[in-house]
Amino acid sequence: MAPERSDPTLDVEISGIRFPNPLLLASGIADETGLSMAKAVERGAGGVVTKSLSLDLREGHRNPVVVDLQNGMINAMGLPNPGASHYIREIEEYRRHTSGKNPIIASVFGSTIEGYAECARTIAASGVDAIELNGSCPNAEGLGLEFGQDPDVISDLIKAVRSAVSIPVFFKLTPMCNDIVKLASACQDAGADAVVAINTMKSMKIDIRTGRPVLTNRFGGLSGPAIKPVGVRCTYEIASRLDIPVISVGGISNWEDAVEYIMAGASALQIGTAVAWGNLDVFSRIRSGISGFMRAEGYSSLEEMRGIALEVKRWRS
Amino acid sequence: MAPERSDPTLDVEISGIRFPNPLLLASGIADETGLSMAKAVERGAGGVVTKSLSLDLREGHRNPVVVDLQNGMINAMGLPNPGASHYIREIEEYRRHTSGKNPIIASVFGSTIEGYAECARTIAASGVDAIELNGSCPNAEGLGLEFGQDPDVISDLIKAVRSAVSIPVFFKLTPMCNDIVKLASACQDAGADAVVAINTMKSMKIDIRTGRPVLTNRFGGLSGPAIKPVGVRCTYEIASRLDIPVISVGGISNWEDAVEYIMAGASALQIGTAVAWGNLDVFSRIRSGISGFMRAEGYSSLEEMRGIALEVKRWRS
Amino acid sequence: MEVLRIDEIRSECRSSSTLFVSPDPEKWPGFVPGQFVMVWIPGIDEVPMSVSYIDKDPFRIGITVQGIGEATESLRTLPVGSRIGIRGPYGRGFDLSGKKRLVGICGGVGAASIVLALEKAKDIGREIVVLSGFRSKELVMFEDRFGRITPDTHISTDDGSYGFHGLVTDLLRKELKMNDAELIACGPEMMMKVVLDIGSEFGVHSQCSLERYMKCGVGVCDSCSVSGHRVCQDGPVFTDEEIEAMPEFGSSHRDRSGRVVSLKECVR
Amino acid sequence: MEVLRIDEIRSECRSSSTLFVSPDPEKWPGFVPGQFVMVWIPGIDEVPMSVSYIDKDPFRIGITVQGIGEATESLRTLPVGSRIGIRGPYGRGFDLSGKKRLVGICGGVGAASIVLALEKAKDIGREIVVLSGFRSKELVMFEDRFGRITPDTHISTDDGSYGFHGLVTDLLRKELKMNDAELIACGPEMMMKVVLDIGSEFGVHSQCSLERYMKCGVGVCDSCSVSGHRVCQDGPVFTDEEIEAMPEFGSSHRDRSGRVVSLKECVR
Ligand SMILES: Cc1cc2nc3c(=O)[nH]c(=O)nc-3n(C[C@H](O)[C@H](O)[C@H](O)COP(=O)(O)OP(=O)(O)OC[C@H]3O[C@@H](n4cnc5c(N)ncnc54)[C@H](O)[C@@H]3O)c2cc1C
Ligand SMILES: Cc1cc2nc3c(=O)[nH]c(=O)nc-3n(C[C@H](O)[C@H](O)[C@H](O)COP(=O)(O)OP(=O)(O)OC[C@H]3O[C@@H](n4cnc5c(N)ncnc54)[C@H](O)[C@@H]3O)c2cc1C
Ligand SMILES: Cc1cc2nc3c(=O)[nH]c(=O)nc-3n(C[C@H](O)[C@H](O)[C@H](O)COP(=O)(O)O)c2cc1C
Ligand SMILES: Cc1cc2nc3c(=O)[nH]c(=O)nc-3n(C[C@H](O)[C@H](O)[C@H](O)COP(=O)(O)O)c2cc1C
Ligand code: FES
Ligand code: FES
Repeated sequence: MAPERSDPTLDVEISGIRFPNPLLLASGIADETGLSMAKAVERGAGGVVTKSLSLDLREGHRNPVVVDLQNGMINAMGLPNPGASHYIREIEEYRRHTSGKNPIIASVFGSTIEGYAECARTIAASGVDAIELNGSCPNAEGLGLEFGQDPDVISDLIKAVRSAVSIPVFFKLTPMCNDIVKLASACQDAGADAVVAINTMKSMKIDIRTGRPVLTNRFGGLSGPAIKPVGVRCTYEIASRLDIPVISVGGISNWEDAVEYIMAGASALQIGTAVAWGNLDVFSRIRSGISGFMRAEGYSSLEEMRGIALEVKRWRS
Repeated sequence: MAPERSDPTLDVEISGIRFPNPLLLASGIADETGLSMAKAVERGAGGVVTKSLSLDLREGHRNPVVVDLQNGMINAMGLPNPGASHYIREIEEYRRHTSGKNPIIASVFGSTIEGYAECARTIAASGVDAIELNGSCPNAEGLGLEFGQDPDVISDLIKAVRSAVSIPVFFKLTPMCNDIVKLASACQDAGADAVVAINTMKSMKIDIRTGRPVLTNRFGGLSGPAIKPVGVRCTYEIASRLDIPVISVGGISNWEDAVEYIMAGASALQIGTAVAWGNLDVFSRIRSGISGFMRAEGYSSLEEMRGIALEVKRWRS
Repeated sequence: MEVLRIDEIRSECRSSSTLFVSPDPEKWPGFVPGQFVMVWIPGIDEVPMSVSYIDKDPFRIGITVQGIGEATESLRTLPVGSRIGIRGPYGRGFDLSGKKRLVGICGGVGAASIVLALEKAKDIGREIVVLSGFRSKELVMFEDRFGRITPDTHISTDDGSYGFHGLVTDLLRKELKMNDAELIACGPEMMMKVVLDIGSEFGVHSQCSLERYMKCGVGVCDSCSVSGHRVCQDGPVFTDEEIEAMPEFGSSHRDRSGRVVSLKECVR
Repeated sequence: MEVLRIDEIRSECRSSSTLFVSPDPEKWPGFVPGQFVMVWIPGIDEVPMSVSYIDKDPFRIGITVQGIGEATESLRTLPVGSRIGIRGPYGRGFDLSGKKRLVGICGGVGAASIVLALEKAKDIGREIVVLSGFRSKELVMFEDRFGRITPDTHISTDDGSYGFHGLVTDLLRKELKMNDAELIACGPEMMMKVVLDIGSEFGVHSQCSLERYMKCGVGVCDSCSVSGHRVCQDGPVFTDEEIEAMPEFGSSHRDRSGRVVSLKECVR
């Protein structure tokens, strides 16, 4: 049996940004306001990602915007947000209500490469710690996914944003592609500091009594446990082929899921849908689950676990 | 309330092939032998698809080859098959044990376009009713998925097989692409008689105790309820944009799922993973569920339900 | 979501009707009054609605809809047999486990969740007072249900056309003595603000059911955020202590984009 | 799949050992003797194994492994504390609900599922006879467990080094009278073929546990197909009537590609 050790450290660093633990609030989840995000931190999140912001205000799609499935959720929020400049007050409020140890990453999108860059510049001015480019939302036509499926466009996008801001830039990837390694590789080559994988998968629910698509937008993005096996695979593929850090997201509901992603090579994790079922308590629950596992198995840092599934010689018995 | 009618008809025809009901056994599922497939028919299937056949024998990957999840399954069978010419005896056995009313479709694959065509020719000689080209298996490198993600290659493949055989040719699509409508459109333009959507999605499971990928092949394909929302969306997208019939597959476990796919535009359905949980009884269970629903809602044929979600004017209240 | 046919429609007052549907009881054993459902009106909208009736045997639920806009007007005027979608129950309801006299105070269609909560409170033996305010006589609802709960039922109307002439909060001030009760409230936010003020004046604890714009209903989208609390998951029922720590209460809410806008009074 | 540490290892005979693991009892309430689990030996293989022990309180299960090849040899020689993966229980076990005298007949490691089935049959009050055959004395196992079930336990060895000298099916022929028993059998297919013949000769019904190459274990891949039946889901236990309708029984099986190959005798 592995020896018991105390106090495994859970802190992680990604391109100079330190997180006290690897569990971040995913973009679009309980992050409409500064206070909401501060609350996630108070309840155990290591950091947060804002909802995706655009230059101009968007109301999003009309209700219904979510389908609540047993093993996941389909959402077609439609990227509602008050606009990046209005949202600066939320960043400020977040800062006022947190100690400064929990980074905040701003997710941005646009309808053109310049729109992305301009939006990133606007929100970077508020002092966020990094920019996450959402190039992968499957429920808002013309806003992101079209960019995020093409390695050349990804490359141009990242370069444009890189020159607009001086903070780290992450790119959020879609699993809806032939080969996610190609997309991630475009990110790495263009100088992104990390990739975030995965966003939701374009999906749909039809109500059979009325014969109608339930979502007003018809299509939405599938998240939650249903997509975890795809997310783990994407993480593993990217981590085994590239050097760029992977921030993993997709169906993490419990500490076992979190550990699985870390072993697949994730540097940090984001949690979305699980907040619906477990509330914000998921953060502390998963955090202490990871610590308990590390103690029981004799891991003293996340680094020791990270990517062990990638290398035969690190497998255990 | 809709009037009650008796005996809704469940038969369907796809490019001249008649099926007594739309529920087919999916490729790779309980179809290693002629008797197994005959049994599926005896238990209610409208027809069957053989396991994917190649010219040469393949043993498939080493165990473990499946991960049994709560909401699905990840498999990396690795396309085991005794080779098309050996398999002819199974087709013959299937014919001996069925009445001739339940079509049998041969699924084929290869490592080259010529390999596909040659294999199709070989198995067509046994008198199968149609060929399904598997261009979408995510767990056997170099065998299919690489072809099935590229519209130009799909087109060449279909044309090559079309000229090798005189029976209808279907193409099985992967959801792992930027835009499944583009792939389906290549099928339609190249003269395919139908598309089959969807195959599994490349996925992975890591055991956290040992840090190892569970599958010997590391990666496998995700099937079952987890992928249903993606399959419904793919069906809907193809059916709303193209004329080619869609045979839908992905996570169908009960009659509600089946009806949902039909309303999304499916002409026929295939059932795979649900056989693990419900055994072959899924066929009769789903079949009578569909009939009961049609009676209760006043539909007299599948045609009346097919694709109703696509057109606002056909929605009900 | 379950898509169900409306079993029965009952008119409760000039502007409000109750729709009854029969969902699968399996999701309902843990239901607590004050919880809500998301109601899909196909082709129109999906909106949050309190549960106002729970019938056992056969199991069915009622939601009482006040027509104030597109969604509620079309919902209220659907014919029996129409299909609506129901998901839930969601959120945190009223905690009825206290021992003191329970005063239920409501304004307009806020009566919907209060009446069911008080019926439950009566079942577990609590002493109850009802204070129920409406704009005018034609809008009074649930008078018979309240009357069956307690003779200590007081109705007010803003225009004096029925019962006490004045605000329901004026009734409350007359009813309370120091420390002698607990309050549960549901109604327009400005009314609840006054209820909380009176409560704290009399040293009486309150629980209020809040309203914010809801999209997901399950705690992920944050559309219903009020000072960092999600009404759909952390609420809709909050305690006085919780609400005191919400600067946005009684002052602002979020529009559909998430922008802060000052609170325009709800139309109930 | 649950990945578990081996709690204890018990040597049962020269070539077989039992490994005990403690899975979550939640998946096990419906377990029936004759059902099997898929056992993952990390880095090596995943193979089907009958359950040979069920301990309650604390709950644990045992699987008895005969080393005959790479997977079974490495499984059998793993040290205590090693991790293996277990999924299941899967398949259809023995139907023990009959009333007649129950004769359990097994060959080699086939004893594993028979001994557990007979323990269960004894619990429900059935009269039991054990006929258990081995190649030679060093391979005899479960003699004490059989003995505790019934004094009517008969061991045979092919080489005569212990017990009756001869085949266990010879014992069976001596034991049976017309119509007076039911049989449950597990062992090499050729042995079971003889059991079925003798059974039909004496008008006695049999259930046999079959073996085929298993990949998925859950009924989808058809690798374990025998004349249209999937051993993993429809079996592994089949009745005499079912087996009579299987031309492949006793004659052929499928290799890993699905090709028909004639039955080479199992090494147990
Ligand atoms: C927890 C909760 C319980 C409720 N219970 C009831 C009830 O039992 N009976 C009842 O009649 N009403 C109830 N409401 C209010 C009801 O949801 C709104 O009146 C309804 O959504 C208005 O929609 P509309 O299209 O008719 O009006 P609109 O003209 O669209 O808007 C009128 C008002 O309703 C608000 N509103 C619109 N859509 C929503 C939405 N999705 N979520 C929240 N507010 C919205 C608007 O912001 C505006 O203030 C409840 C609200 C909440 C939050
Ligand atoms: C329902 C069932 C219950 C079983 N219960 C037991 C038991 O309790 N104890 C026990 O010792 N053995 C049991 N077996 C047999 C056991 O699974 C095989 O002996 C084992 O798989 C051999 O693997 P190997 O690598 O050691 O041998 P190999 O050298 O690979 O092969 C030896 C023999 O085992 C067969 N075999 C190999 N892999 C498999 C597989 N995945 N599925 C089925 N057969 C396989 C081969 O076809 C060959 O006949 C059972 C088999 C089945 C089908
Ligand atoms: C309601 C909802 C809203 C979302 N909004 C956004 C968004 O604005 N930007 C974004 O990049 N991702 C968004 N996502 C995707 C999540 O950030 C995440 O990538 C996805 O849900 C998978 O993680 P999960 O399974 O933990 O939810 C949203 C997801 C949900 C469920
Ligand atoms: C064990 C297994 C084996 C499969 N083998 C094949 C195959 O040989 N050829 C193929 O085209 N699809 C194969 N598939 C994919 C299925 O035919 C089907 O497309 C997929 O499983 C989705 O349907 P389901 O959710 O109903 O299982 C296989 C799936 C499983 C689970
Ligand atoms: S409505 Fe989405 S969080 Fe409350
Ligand atoms: S082992 Fe796959 S069907 Fe039996």
